[in-house]
Amino acid sequence: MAESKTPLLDQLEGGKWPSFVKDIKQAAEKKPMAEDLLQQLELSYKDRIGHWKHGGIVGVKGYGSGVIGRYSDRPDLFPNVQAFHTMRVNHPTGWFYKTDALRHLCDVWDKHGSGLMNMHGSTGDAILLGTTTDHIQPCFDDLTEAGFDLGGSGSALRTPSACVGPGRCEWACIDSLDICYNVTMSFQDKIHRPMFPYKFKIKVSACPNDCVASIARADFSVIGTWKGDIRIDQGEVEAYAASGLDIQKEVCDLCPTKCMELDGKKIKIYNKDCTRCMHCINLMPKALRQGEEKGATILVGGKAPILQGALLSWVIVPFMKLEPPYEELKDLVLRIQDWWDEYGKSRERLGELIKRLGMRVFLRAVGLPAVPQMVKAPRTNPYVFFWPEDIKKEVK
Amino acid sequence: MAESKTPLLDQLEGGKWPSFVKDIKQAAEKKPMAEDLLQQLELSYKDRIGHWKHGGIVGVKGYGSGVIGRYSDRPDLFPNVQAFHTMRVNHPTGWFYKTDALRHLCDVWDKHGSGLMNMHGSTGDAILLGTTTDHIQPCFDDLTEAGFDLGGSGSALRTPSACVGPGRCEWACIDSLDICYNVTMSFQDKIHRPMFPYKFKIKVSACPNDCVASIARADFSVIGTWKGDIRIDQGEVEAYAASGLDIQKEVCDLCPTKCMELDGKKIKIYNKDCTRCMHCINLMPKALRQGEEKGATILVGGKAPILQGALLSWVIVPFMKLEPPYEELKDLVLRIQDWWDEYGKSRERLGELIKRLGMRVFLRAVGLPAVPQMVKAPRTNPYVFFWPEDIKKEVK
Amino acid sequence: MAKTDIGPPDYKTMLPPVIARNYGKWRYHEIPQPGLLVHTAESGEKLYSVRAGSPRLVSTDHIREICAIAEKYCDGYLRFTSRHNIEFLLSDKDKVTPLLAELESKGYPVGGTGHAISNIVHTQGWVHCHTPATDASGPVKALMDEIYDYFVTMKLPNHVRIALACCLNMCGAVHCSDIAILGIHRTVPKPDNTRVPNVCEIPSTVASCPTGAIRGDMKNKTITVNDEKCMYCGNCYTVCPAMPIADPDNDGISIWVGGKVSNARSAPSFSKLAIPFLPNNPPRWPEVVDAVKNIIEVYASHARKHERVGEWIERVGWERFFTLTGIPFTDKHIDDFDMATETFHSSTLFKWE
Amino acid sequence: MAKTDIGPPDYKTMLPPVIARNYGKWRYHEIPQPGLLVHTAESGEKLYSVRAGSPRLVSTDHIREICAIAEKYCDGYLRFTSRHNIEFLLSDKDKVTPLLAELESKGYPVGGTGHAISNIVHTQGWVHCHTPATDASGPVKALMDEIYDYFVTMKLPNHVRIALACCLNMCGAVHCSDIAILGIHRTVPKPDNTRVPNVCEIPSTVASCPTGAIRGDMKNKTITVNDEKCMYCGNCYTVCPAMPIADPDNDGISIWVGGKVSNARSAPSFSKLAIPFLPNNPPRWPEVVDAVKNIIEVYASHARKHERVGEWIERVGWERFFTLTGIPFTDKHIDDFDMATETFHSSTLFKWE
Ligand code: SRM
Ligand code: SRM
Ligand code: SRM
Ligand code: SRM
Ligand code: SF4
Ligand code: SF4
Ligand code: SF4
Ligand code: SF4
Ligand code: SF4
Ligand code: SF4
Ligand code: SF4
Ligand code: SF4
Repeated sequence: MAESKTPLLDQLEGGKWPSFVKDIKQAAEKKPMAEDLLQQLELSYKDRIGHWKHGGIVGVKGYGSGVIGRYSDRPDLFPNVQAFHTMRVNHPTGWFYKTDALRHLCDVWDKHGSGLMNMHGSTGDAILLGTTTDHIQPCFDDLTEAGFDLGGSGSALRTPSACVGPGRCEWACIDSLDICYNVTMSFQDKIHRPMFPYKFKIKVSACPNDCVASIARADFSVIGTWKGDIRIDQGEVEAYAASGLDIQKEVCDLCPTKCMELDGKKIKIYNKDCTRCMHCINLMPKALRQGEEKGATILVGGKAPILQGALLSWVIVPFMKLEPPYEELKDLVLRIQDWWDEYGKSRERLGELIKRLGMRVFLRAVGLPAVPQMVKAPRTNPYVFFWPEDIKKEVK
Repeated sequence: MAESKTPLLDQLEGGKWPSFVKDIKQAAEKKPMAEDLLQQLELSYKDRIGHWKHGGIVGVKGYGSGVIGRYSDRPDLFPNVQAFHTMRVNHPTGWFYKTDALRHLCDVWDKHGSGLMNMHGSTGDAILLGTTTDHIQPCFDDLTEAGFDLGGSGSALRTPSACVGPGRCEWACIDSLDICYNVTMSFQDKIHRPMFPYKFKIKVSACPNDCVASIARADFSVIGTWKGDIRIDQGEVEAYAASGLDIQKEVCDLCPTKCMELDGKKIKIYNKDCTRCMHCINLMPKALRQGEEKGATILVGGKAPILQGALLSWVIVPFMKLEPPYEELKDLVLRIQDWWDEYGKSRERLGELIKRLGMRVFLRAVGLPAVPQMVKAPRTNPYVFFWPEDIKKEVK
Repeated sequence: MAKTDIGPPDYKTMLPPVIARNYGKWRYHEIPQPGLLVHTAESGEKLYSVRAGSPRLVSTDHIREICAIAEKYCDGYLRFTSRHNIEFLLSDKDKVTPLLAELESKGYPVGGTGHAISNIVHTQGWVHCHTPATDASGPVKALMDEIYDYFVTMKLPNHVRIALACCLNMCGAVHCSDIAILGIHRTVPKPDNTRVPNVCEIPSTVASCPTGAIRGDMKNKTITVNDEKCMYCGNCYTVCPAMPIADPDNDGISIWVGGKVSNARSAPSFSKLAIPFLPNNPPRWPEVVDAVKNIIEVYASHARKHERVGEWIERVGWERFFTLTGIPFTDKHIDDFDMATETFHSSTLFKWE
Repeated sequence: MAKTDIGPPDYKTMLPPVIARNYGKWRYHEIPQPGLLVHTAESGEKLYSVRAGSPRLVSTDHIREICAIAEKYCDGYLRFTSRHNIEFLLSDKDKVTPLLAELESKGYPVGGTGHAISNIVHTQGWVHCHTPATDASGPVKALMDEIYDYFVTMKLPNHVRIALACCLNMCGAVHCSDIAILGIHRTVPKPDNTRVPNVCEIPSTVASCPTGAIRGDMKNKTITVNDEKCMYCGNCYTVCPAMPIADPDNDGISIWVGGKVSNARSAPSFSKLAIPFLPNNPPRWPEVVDAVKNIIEVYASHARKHERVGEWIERVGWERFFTLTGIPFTDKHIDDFDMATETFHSSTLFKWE
């Protein structure tokens, strides 16, 4: 029997977790591109180094984004991945699929690409992994024919994403799916035609559990929340206790604000002190329901470390009601992007710009009032700027 | 009756709190200087602005510090405070005085100055408030005659200070008074002759209550602490309970690490988790005593906001035993000052230099090992520097 | 001419009827067994979601197989999760057990729910990116094989979110993970002076450096790097391809712990450095797998119920974390970037170990 | 020729015999009444310390009066505290009551111990400094008159440390006080171009500005200030006298709350901005006095026993602090200096009020 050409990667075929190597090999049976990918990857495993060149710019007509150019640095050895670009396909909101749509996508990709894909990319796109420059446009044509469009890349609005929310989850305070879809459709131009200083990401989670990690990786994070008292079904509280939940220890003691008491078998909540952390509700969904007035907290600035260090998004609107067509929300997005566009340096994310110019300047520019909910605590340094009108006012 | 020349200040003579205006007036009865100070201050109260010029450099022979020059900006109106310099007199450690020494000081000051003083300045000196340029040297001569010396000012070591510690307090883990006095005497030269990039302050508190606020305002903070289990006298615990102390609520519930339990009437402490915050001991000094192995935590970098923002001191040695003659401690001070002297910019405090060059660089330069006690948490940003030898070591 | 700006398919056309009917009207959920979520609507109707693991990097044929399963049991409805698992969406309770059986027979791991380890969010690595310091899919596969049991059970104190990024760009929410695996370079990029003038814009290359290590050399139309100020982030390479940074011997992996995203109990927070460097040892990265397993196991045996990794460490203290895991603390753990001083201990409130 | 470098008198020569005998061997203390500390040594001996308030700015005659009292009751032994109170040190219990009586008759406030307000640490102000934005002794006197009762009793939840500094140099530990009163300028300093060239060193003036608002104008041997970047800290004036910053109409006082120094329970922490500006209104600064009293009273009625001001606020939340005190929250409360982002809320965990 012939010796394997991929002895290192072969070692990743065994084990209980599904193997990407098997998938590459499966694609390689039909596609020379996938075969060369396999071989180049084996070389990387041997050399302990990547074998792709710095990306070049490729794209489809009328768009500036959606395709990531990629070329092998060993086209001599792996001619079929000399060009190996990815197409970022905007997923259906919530990553819901009917299989016919998914099969369509596979067919298009078998026709034009490597037969390999990422379901999904970290931003949320369906990533079609590897095609040649020639195939980009025809592939795009077939994709739109099948009802799909590209997602964002470069200095554009990136594909927005949302948690499953009202699609399945009892805790959805806002219609994360509809908001995300509405925003996506309203801002198509911004997704496809990079016009910003840098990338801009929007993610929508329908409650503070933040299942789409919006606070960590969106420039604009929308997170559902509520006002009003947590609704308690004391009968169900007893049922949870009977089923073995130690309510005192597992629920009350872990309430971060200690605003919850077990009074005999009944739960009492001092709602004024509750910070809506979800913990008690997470543990007892049958017994506890969020307050009735629903809306979202808007936060901005989240991002990964490059350039000035990672940032988590910051509260800029503690509570906004969100009803279709979400004009207040979209209007805020536009005001923010306008300001960022005007003052942001190249490759400066929104959070970095706010950091550089000051929250004070940002709030005034986009027309938001300062409220204590924006800060963990007021400033400690005395380097306070006053507005010119503050000074005049005080002059007697 | 003649109208008062100080109608504004007069309004500060009434009220229950002792009045500085009375003291100025008292001095003014004997001293024209004090009288002019009073009048100039009244003008300030009227104008709502200070009337001193930017200080000039004055001093005594052989010293570069200890005197703060000060001149009136209205010598036309207040000729007796045309020059009004202060002398900073190093206080006896712990601010202990026998009255004869204190009377001596008063006599010297009545002879040479305004007859007004601050007992004490915020750094800890006895501040002799206001004399003329002529009188500085003779005043100094008389001071040393009386057994007193000047304290620090300018880019020098400032007068070190210490909490009352073993002089009175049951919680003293180190001899704060002796350490402070020893350091003061050992570093006389550094106090009187400014040779640093900027000021340098040393303060010694004998336990974590930090009654001399060393962590907030010393470049080099020495704070007493202990190892070993907190010693419990369960009989006294019961006595405190009997006297009305709610031990569960006031002591255990407020223990920051929740490492303390009330077991019936007895206290149990999980000492491994105790962070030696002093709270329980503060509340029950008869019942609880610190562990038996005594020493100090050394912290550096504390300072007020100018230039780069205020800093609290940072742990650099979690535990150091401190026995006379405190060579290990003083040696560390010297190593630190040497490094700061070499790399510090003009007017750059130690904390700011560490901030600029990195704790990593500082620790290596002064020869201290990195330990987890130095940080609240490890770094979150991935901008990690490796030492050249780290890199080489890994190369295979 | 192709249509443009049509946007993604309307998600409403993708929703199973049971969801369409009960949209926004869910009442509660239960997790009767690992990998099975049962959501009950106000109407009383129930939705069964069966969650299966995926390598994320999949072939079209693999997707077709998933489609076939979904057609057989779920009327063709499925979704993917925000962590790249597959969810089969059933309205018919009777089909759950047969589906589980088929998934088992085909080797799909079912789990990732509740107090489990879910799929590892990860990135491209050597498969597609140009800046990786390690591979992505390989270490993930090697690690998941070893911690598989935590995916198919729910026996941890809380869920543990692991993520991997192959370079400091940190694609994915790596920086807020219970355990983050991060590829790092450790070699100062060497500008190729013959190429810089042609392919790089000097001012933007200079601006790209977070620590100001790069200076423009306008005369020679190139740039110079101050070795002492460079922490190998690779950002200059992103902007200027003529500054390669990859190096097999010094590239590798760092491990970060204690981040989280949810607001449950404690605020979202960044992961903190646990292990500054482990070598790239393909194909199975044994050092990395062992290190992560060790952390998980120490967490599993010391944390209290519902405590996330970071919440546990905050309670017991970082001193204790290093003692318990046996990981050495070094000067690299001490921050020295722009807000470093915020992480320094400015109190005497620490533990001896 | 005078002796130099003799250093301060040896403190050991100043210690009362009871202290010398029991030095380092104290066993416990009690506070039987405000202003009276009783320390018991292992030997059983007792030291009585009677604490009296002082204006700090004192005349020599005042000091002589204090000496006379100490001679009468304390064999001539006394000390001052780190907050500038006077402590009469007695070994004879029988002399305590007569001493207290004499102090009362002479108008010395006795107190400042335990859960009280102690002396206000403060600075020079218009009495001696060149950069003050307000007076020091005046506001302190005006305030202490009004909160006197808290000095002579021990009825607060914990001790409250108040400090005042007359400019941003913050002499004293103002920045870590339960309540800090801070003089602030609000006028951009105007460089006097005729004097700058003679009295100022341009590079150090430029370097003195924390926000980089100053540029050197080498041609004219002077400097220029960018109004928009100046936050009136006055540091340039310290370095360059030709840039006066004081201005009666815009100088005033800001109030800061919630700092602490001790490690008791919680870590030492900085005070945070409560009120950005109050006018200078000598001689009794009514706005300042009212604002501080209001904060103390809200604290006194809402905090739990042993909670410091900052610990109370942390528990109830800053939202609640502003609601309860009625102090308006403004954009000035939001930090915009170098580590500002650390203070932003990056979670949804806040209260509605
Ligand atoms: C494909 C994907 C990783 C994946 O395997 O899932 C990806 C891949 C790349 N990312 Fe990313 N990023 C991807 C999601 C992310 C995320 C996660 C997210 O969006 O939720 C982040 C962190 C969040 C954020 O944006 O801050 C992310 C942060 C970055 C950064 C750092 C940006 C920063 O401001 O810190 C860069 C660097 C850059 O833009 O120059 C970057 C750059 C890149 C580039 C374009 C490389 C480069 O230097 O130009 C990578 C192309 C790889 C390739 O050859 O295909 N990628 N990148 C993800 C996009 C797929 C999709 O569309 O669904
Ligand atoms: C007299 C005193 C205030 C008082 O009334 O008690 C004082 C008075 C001055 N201080 Fe101070 N400082 C005094 C203790 C402090 C303290 C408290 C301490 O030492 O514990 C601090 C905060 C701690 C620190 O050092 O960080 C302090 C932080 C400053 C600063 C800011 C330094 C910084 O790095 O942030 C300056 C500005 C400077 O040095 O240029 C300063 C500057 C000054 C100057 C010299 C004014 C100047 O700009 O040159 C003041 C002279 C006033 C005068 O005319 O008499 N003073 N100064 C204190 C010294 C008396 C003594 O020796 O006992
Ligand atoms: C399906 C998914 C949303 C989606 O749109 O795809 C989802 C679904 C649910 N999440 Fe989530 N979460 C999902 C990603 C997340 C994420 C994001 C991530 O991991 O990147 C988070 C934040 C992670 C973090 O904090 O680092 C997240 C934090 C939570 C929490 C908070 C747990 C905590 O104590 O911190 C809950 C509450 C709970 O589990 O009790 C929760 C609860 C839930 C519930 C129970 C909500 C419900 O009633 O339906 C769902 C089933 C949870 C389960 O698997 O046990 N979900 N959940 C995501 C599944 C990812 C996966 O395949 O594993
Ligand atoms: C005399 C003095 C030391 C000195 O060398 O001068 C001193 C003496 C004592 N302090 Fe103090 N502290 C003194 C300034 C301080 C300071 C510094 C400051 O205020 O600038 C602090 C830190 C303040 C802060 O945290 O902001 C300080 C924080 C404490 C604490 C911690 C209280 C807390 O809960 O935070 C205790 C413990 C207690 O009171 O139970 C304490 C306890 C004590 C004890 C009970 C210690 C003892 O057993 O002798 C002393 C009597 C306290 C009292 O007045 O009730 N001492 N104490 C200082 C008196 C100043 C004054 O005149 O009011
Ligand atoms: S974020 Fe909240 S609403 Fe959305 S899926 Fe998660 S738990 Fe449900
Ligand atoms: S939601 Fe969180 S803060 Fe509110 S009561 Fe429940 S556990 Fe407490
Ligand atoms: S710091 Fe500690 S030892 Fe010193 S006086 Fe205060 S309580 Fe006593
Ligand atoms: S010293 Fe502090 S941490 Fe230690 S047991 Fe006492 S209260 Fe708890
Ligand atoms: S983390 Fe870095 S190497 Fe990995 S895909 Fe993202 S940009 Fe590429
Ligand atoms: S790798 Fe990063 S730190 Fe080094 S020169 Fe490039 S941008 Fe600067
Ligand atoms: S705080 Fe400012 S004005 Fe007041 S004494 Fe110190 S330096 Fe002078
Ligand atoms: S007052 Fe302060 S901020 Fe303004 S110019 Fe001077 S140094 Fe700069």
